[in-house]
Amino acid sequence: MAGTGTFSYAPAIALFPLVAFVVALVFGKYMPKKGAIAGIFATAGSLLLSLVMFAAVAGGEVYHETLYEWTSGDITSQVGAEEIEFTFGILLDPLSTLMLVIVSLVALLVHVFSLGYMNAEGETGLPRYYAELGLFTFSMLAFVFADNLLMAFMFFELVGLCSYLLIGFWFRTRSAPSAAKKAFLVTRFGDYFFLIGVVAIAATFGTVAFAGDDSFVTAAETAINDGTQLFGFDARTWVTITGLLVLGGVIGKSAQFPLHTWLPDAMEGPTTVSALIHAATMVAAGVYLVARMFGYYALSPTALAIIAFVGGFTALFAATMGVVKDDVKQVLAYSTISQYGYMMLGLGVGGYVAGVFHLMNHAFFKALLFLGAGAVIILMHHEQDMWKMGGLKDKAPVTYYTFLAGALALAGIIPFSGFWSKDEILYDALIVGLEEPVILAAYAMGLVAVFFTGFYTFRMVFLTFHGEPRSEAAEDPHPVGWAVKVPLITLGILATVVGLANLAPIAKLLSIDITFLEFWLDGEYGAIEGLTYHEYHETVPFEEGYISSETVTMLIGAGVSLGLALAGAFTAHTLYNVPEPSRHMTKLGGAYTVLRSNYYQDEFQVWLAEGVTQPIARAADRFDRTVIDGTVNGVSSISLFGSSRVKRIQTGIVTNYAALLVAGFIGLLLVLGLYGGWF
Amino acid sequence: MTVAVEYYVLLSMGLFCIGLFGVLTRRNALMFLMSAELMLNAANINLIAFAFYHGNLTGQVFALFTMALAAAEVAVGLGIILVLYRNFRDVDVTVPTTMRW
Amino acid sequence: MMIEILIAVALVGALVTFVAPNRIAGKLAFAISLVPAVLSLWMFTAFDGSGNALLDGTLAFESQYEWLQLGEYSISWFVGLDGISIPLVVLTTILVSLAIMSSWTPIDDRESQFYGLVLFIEANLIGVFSALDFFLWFIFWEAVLIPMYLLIGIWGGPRRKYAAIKFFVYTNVASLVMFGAFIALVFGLGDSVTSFALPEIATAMLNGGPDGFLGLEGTTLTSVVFVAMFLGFAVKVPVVPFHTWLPDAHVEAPTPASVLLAGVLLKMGTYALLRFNFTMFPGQVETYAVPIAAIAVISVIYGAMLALAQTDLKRIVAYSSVSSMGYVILGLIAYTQFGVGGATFQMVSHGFISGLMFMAVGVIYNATHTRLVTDMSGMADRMPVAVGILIAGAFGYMGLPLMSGFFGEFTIFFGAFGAEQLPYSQVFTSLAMFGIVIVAGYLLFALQRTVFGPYELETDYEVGRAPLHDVVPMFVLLGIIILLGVAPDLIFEMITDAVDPILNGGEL
Amino acid sequence: MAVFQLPEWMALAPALIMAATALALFVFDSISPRSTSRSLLAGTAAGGALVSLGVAVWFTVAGVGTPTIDGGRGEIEPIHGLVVDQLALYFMIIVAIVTALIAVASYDYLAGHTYQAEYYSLVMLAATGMSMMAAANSLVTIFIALELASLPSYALVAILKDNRGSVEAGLKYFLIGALSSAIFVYGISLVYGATGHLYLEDIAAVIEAGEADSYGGLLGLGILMLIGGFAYKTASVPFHFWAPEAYEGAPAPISAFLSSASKAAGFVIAFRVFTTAFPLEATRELIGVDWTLAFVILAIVTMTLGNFAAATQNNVKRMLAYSSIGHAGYALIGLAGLTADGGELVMGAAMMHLLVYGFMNTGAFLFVALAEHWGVGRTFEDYNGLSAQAPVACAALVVFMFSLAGVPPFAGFWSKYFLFTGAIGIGSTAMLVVAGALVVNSALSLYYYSRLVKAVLIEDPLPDRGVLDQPVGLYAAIIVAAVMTVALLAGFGPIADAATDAAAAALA
Repeated sequence: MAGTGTFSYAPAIALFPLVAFVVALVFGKYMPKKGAIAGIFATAGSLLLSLVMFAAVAGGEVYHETLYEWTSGDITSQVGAEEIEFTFGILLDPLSTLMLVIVSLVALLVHVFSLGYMNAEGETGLPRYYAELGLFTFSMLAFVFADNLLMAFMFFELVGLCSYLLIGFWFRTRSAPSAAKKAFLVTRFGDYFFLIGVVAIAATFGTVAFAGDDSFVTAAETAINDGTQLFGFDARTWVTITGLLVLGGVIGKSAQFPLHTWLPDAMEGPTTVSALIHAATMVAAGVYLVARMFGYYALSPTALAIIAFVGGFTALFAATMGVVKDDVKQVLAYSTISQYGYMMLGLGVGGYVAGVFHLMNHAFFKALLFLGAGAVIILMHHEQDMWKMGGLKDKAPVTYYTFLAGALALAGIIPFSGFWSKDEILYDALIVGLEEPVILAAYAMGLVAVFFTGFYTFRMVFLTFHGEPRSEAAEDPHPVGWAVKVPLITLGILATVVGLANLAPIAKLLSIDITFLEFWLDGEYGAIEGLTYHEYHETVPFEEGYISSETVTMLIGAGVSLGLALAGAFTAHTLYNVPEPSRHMTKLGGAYTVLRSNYYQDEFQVWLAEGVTQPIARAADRFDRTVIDGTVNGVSSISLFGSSRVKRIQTGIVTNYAALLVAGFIGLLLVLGLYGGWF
Repeated sequence: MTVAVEYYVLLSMGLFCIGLFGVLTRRNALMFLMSAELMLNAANINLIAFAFYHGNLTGQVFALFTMALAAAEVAVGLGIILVLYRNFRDVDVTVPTTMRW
Repeated sequence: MMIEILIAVALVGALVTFVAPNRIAGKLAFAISLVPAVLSLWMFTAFDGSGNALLDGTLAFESQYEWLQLGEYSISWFVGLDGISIPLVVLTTILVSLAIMSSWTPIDDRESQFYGLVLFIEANLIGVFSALDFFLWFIFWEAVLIPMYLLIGIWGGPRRKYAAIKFFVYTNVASLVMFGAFIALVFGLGDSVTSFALPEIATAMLNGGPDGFLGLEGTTLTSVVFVAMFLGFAVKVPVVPFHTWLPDAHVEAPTPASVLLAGVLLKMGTYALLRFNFTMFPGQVETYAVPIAAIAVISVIYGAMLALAQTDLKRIVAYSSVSSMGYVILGLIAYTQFGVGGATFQMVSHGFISGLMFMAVGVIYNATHTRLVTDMSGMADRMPVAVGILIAGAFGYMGLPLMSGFFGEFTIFFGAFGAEQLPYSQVFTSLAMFGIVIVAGYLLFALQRTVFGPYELETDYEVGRAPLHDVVPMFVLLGIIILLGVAPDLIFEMITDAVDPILNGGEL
Repeated sequence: MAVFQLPEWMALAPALIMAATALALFVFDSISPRSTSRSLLAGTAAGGALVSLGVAVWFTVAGVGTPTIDGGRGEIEPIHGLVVDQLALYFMIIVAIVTALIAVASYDYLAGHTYQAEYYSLVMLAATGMSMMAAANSLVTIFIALELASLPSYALVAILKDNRGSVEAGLKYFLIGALSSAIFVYGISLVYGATGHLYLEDIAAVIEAGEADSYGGLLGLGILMLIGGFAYKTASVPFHFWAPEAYEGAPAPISAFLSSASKAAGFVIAFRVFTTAFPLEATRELIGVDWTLAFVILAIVTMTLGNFAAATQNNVKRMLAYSSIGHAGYALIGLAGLTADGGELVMGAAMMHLLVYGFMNTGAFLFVALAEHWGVGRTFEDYNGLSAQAPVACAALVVFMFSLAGVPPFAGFWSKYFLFTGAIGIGSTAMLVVAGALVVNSALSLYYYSRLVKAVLIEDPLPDRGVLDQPVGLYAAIIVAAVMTVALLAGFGPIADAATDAAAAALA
């Protein structure tokens, strides 16, 4: 492949943060800013290199190189491969380079923001914080440019570890460690299926490579075409099964229903962490993985439909819960879940571009919103309850306007970035849905969610920034420094304009080629064989239907979603954009409690853990101590009892001995006599 | 006229059983010892009878040895019974039961 | 000759340490134990063997001398290493050195005897992994028990006497059963073997096996022997339901003893299974695949569930060892290169990781004098470094990628999933894999309760940081674990090289 | 070799030397009855025993008894009824070893004791008797030798005239002895009646010639009564009843002497008689049943009863007594396992066991002697924590205990496992049952042997215990025994060869 010259620096993208991790861990204590500097330089370096790679890909080059063989060995795979290699390699194609840029950019901004958020607040344990941030960035970047499923899984797990550590950063509290544990366990549950998927795919196709002729995608395609039997299933079914198994990991990491419960709790971590990990990047890992191996899912309509439906449902489900939260971060958390639902929906209906597009946009505006929330929290002296805020608009204009930009993007108000991507997703869902009822249902849910999104977003904005201050903290907010503002502004601009990357509706209306992202992902500039949008699109087995014409359909879709978003925003305005907003909980009636308690999802999972698993474990323990160990001890006590009896024949009276002796002798005589037939 | 060897065997067996009976029932150490001697002599009868029957003298010679050894045994036995009496003030074999089980 | 030197150094060292004054015993023993450690590392680098020791592979550091004659069978001093045994030898020597260092703090009574016994164990462990004559192997195998019995019994916790005798008798009975079965097998092989050299017996087994004995058909005898030996080793491994001696022994044993017990002694069982059952009885392995796989899965899940119910840190780790050993059995029964190779790798890996875990728990115990999860909280506040390592070890235990545990488990799962001669292998594998969730469950619960949260501990003294010589061994172990996780082929290649002949029924 | 020049009667030198020593001591005693120059007396006795040992070893090495075809001197029969062959020499060696050990040990044990010369001369007389038993090959000489061994033993057991225990022990020993020897003699008379001969080989000849066909029942009963006699001497069920009391009550060195040497002597005559006089098949045709069956039953019952009764003893000496019964059961396997075509493996194993037993069991009893010398008491509790005050002796005790339990790395392992191997090797169902019993009993014995180890090593020392001196003689004997017990593990080859050769020669 060409361009290895530039690309040979690719590993450094991930290695810089790794170095930062080591440095911060070992020397952080003695460094100015406790290791932040190292992190900032490292992420800056990564960003720089990522941009270089991006440019290189834009220049029509791609990079797919195996760097290091982990291990290899003989197998007898279902498709007849005799040998398998597990390697670490780099795959730089449009998708991964785009993601690299996003991740390293957000990471850099978060590092900078941390200066204002953590250092300024005089936290302890900063070296640990920056080290873990570095480790996370390393793992995330490595995950992004992984060229095979196993490597992806490994770094997938590592980001999980970092998430655990960072959520539990304030380990001296009771809640943070618990939230961290929950986050890891729930995602681990998903990863269990993911790992089965990896193992299954490897055992089936004898390869775990994403791209190239020896990728498992290609192998699966050939298997399906040849009608091979895989582990007793016909190929397509098996692909569906394995695909869904991998999807388990995705659902866990991207906090999709029913494994979404960890994300709101994860807000126990520092807000910067929430911004980086639980909004922009790690949570995106799941969706990114689907996009990464989209070719595989494209082979299985069932899997796609399930993805779409789960996505649509989660989008609505989470949005409804976001409506009633008081904690600003909680609202953002549920909106994150909801937004990833959209991405899943997009990918599920084959809207590869739409999904990735929304992934990108969301990364920016959600990072923005979280950092904004972080700024608000600084302003509010670490108060997160929106009901204690209010009126911050004038006191912190920068925060307000950037936050607003993010909110508009999130709500999907034209022309902010969120609108374009969300609209595209819904459009793709609609056209497929017209043929596929399941998808239509998913679309419907996504559509309804738009309303809620608009509502809770602006409820948040109004409660936080508008009206009268509702606490003395809100009266005189704590000022924020440049380290806070710079990232906000940067992201604010991005959130506003990044939508330009793919103005599909405009392009269709005016029929001009401005859908850059689509071209990008379609490999107009350069891509790896098989990993391009149109190839996916050909594989995706869905029919597409239109209401009268394509344009009309698009306009209807766009109009409806925009209308709903505005409606939501307006409702919020009427309810909350008043000097003294009230909770309006009665309006929802019984539903309110249900929503407040998140549909009792947590209760359910806690019950699973404590109501089911624990008793079983205790029962097993009791069984073990009584029955199994009892048997062991029983044997010994029985023999000892026997011993205490046996020795009683030694009565101490010599006459008895003589008698017993004679008796024994006669007994022996009898036995032998009977055998020998003496009498 | 000669008596068939079987009768000697029967005689010796009877003697043996008498001795055994004594061993099992007598509590006096000396009686116990005597009974044991009876059993030995039962063996002697056998030996001599069989020696006569087989027509070789091995048995008779052995019988002599047996008697000699029986005498030695008695000697040792009496010594032990003596110290027994000294320690337990009794020659009842069922008395010393300090060690059991 | 090298192996003899290793053993000799350990034995002589043991004697020297016995007579050394308590004051210096610890340091002395550590210094001595460095010799085998360094030597074995050199042997590891200089390893030139290939193939399987029992299936006419070329042995490294081989040496054989006739010892004595038993009827028409000759018993000889016959040692040598192949790709399976050398990693285990290195594991032993390294772990012993570190265990010795880690016991400087907790062991404050009759030191010279303690360290002497540890070195004595080392000698025998090296012997177990290198002996290739059945009787010789069995001597080492049994001789490990006495010092461990004393280590638990003398320096153990409150119920040490019960635990020690239970461990001693239970494992000994198991050995007797196994011994009897194997002897019967050898006699059954008749004239085809003239010695107790394992390679010879293995060859005879693969060329037809026994022609009947004790009134049993050849095949029946083979099956009976296979089952008997499996049970014999199952106690040592241990697999459910023969595991109950393990938690008692672990809980009562002093930290270094636990380290060796979990780190190496358990591996003796799986190593023996691999050497005997899975090398000499390919036919039976196939016949009994399903039940054995079932046992493996049960061990994994049941062991993990038990761990979930414990509140004593050591008990948790002990039960989790049962669980991990279940993985090893699964890998073995998979009977594929990745399965058996992964199982062997997992032996080494789990040796290091469980050693690390027990050390970390021990360090915390030294400071807190309690191991009950319910008694402490927020230890991270007082001993950050030790706790950091404990967390790292815990994640290693959970199979975190780039640590050796993950490679072991992944290769086992991968090897087992596609296993051809194991029916329902996918089901078994998927079930067993659920262990990775439960293990995360109980370890994270334990961490959350003990090391996180506000600092709480009932002590009348100030809990401070752990001394350096407690932390260094753990760092070393952590380094090894990560090294093996990143570059598993350091040992995996030689392992698979030694495993292949087994799977190919003797041919290379 | 020098042996050639020696007159034939010199072949009996080992026994004669014992006799001479005994007489010398008698003379000394009659000259100065009150003499208490312990060193002289003990020295003489030990010296005599050692010389006898040396000569016996020398003869063995010189090839006395080795069949001439193997370049040996062939067996020598100086007197009709006394033969010197490998078997004889082998057991003479055992007797001499034990005698030497206990002679040395008695040096301290008898301190402050009257009539010492008497004691030593009695010991030497008994030893003479035992050596004679080893050589006797006619029922006459056997009976005489047996009595020669027994009568002094009675006296020795009861030699502590003012100690009720000792006297009671002597009484019981004597009474049961009288009864048993009566039965034994009666058995001899019956055998004589059936065959008309007392010389073993003639008996065999008659039986094989089938001339005794009409006396099957007579012969059977006779054989059974002979077995009774041996069972008494070897303390086997049901003639074992004297043993627990005798061993417990007697002075510990005498217990050691009886339980090791006397037992061995009992076995040698059993081996001799049954291998020479009663060829299996011919006898079976005559009496309709294999006499091995009797030994199978005796072996199982004896080992089981011995071990089970030992398991819950509180008195250490009594525990050892019962364990010695158990070991008689193990050794009986040597007879139970005899088959028409060989069985020298198992018989040889039994002989090895008796030799090793001569060291480990003597050592164990001598430790008890040491404890009695210290006056620390007799129960397990009294032994608690002795290792703190007497580490060396306790280390030796540990060696003895684990060797008795048959755990490596001690010589007891070899003999016991060879017995096990041999038993299985016979391949008959009966022997399989025996092997099973052996396993069960070993497990149980592990428990109570390790119990004693636990007492001295693990339990905390008793508070009110005075300082313990280190008597030279006892320590010397114990340490020698311990060292030998360990050393024999490595140097077992010659013994195994000697034993199996002797067994083979005897069976030939």
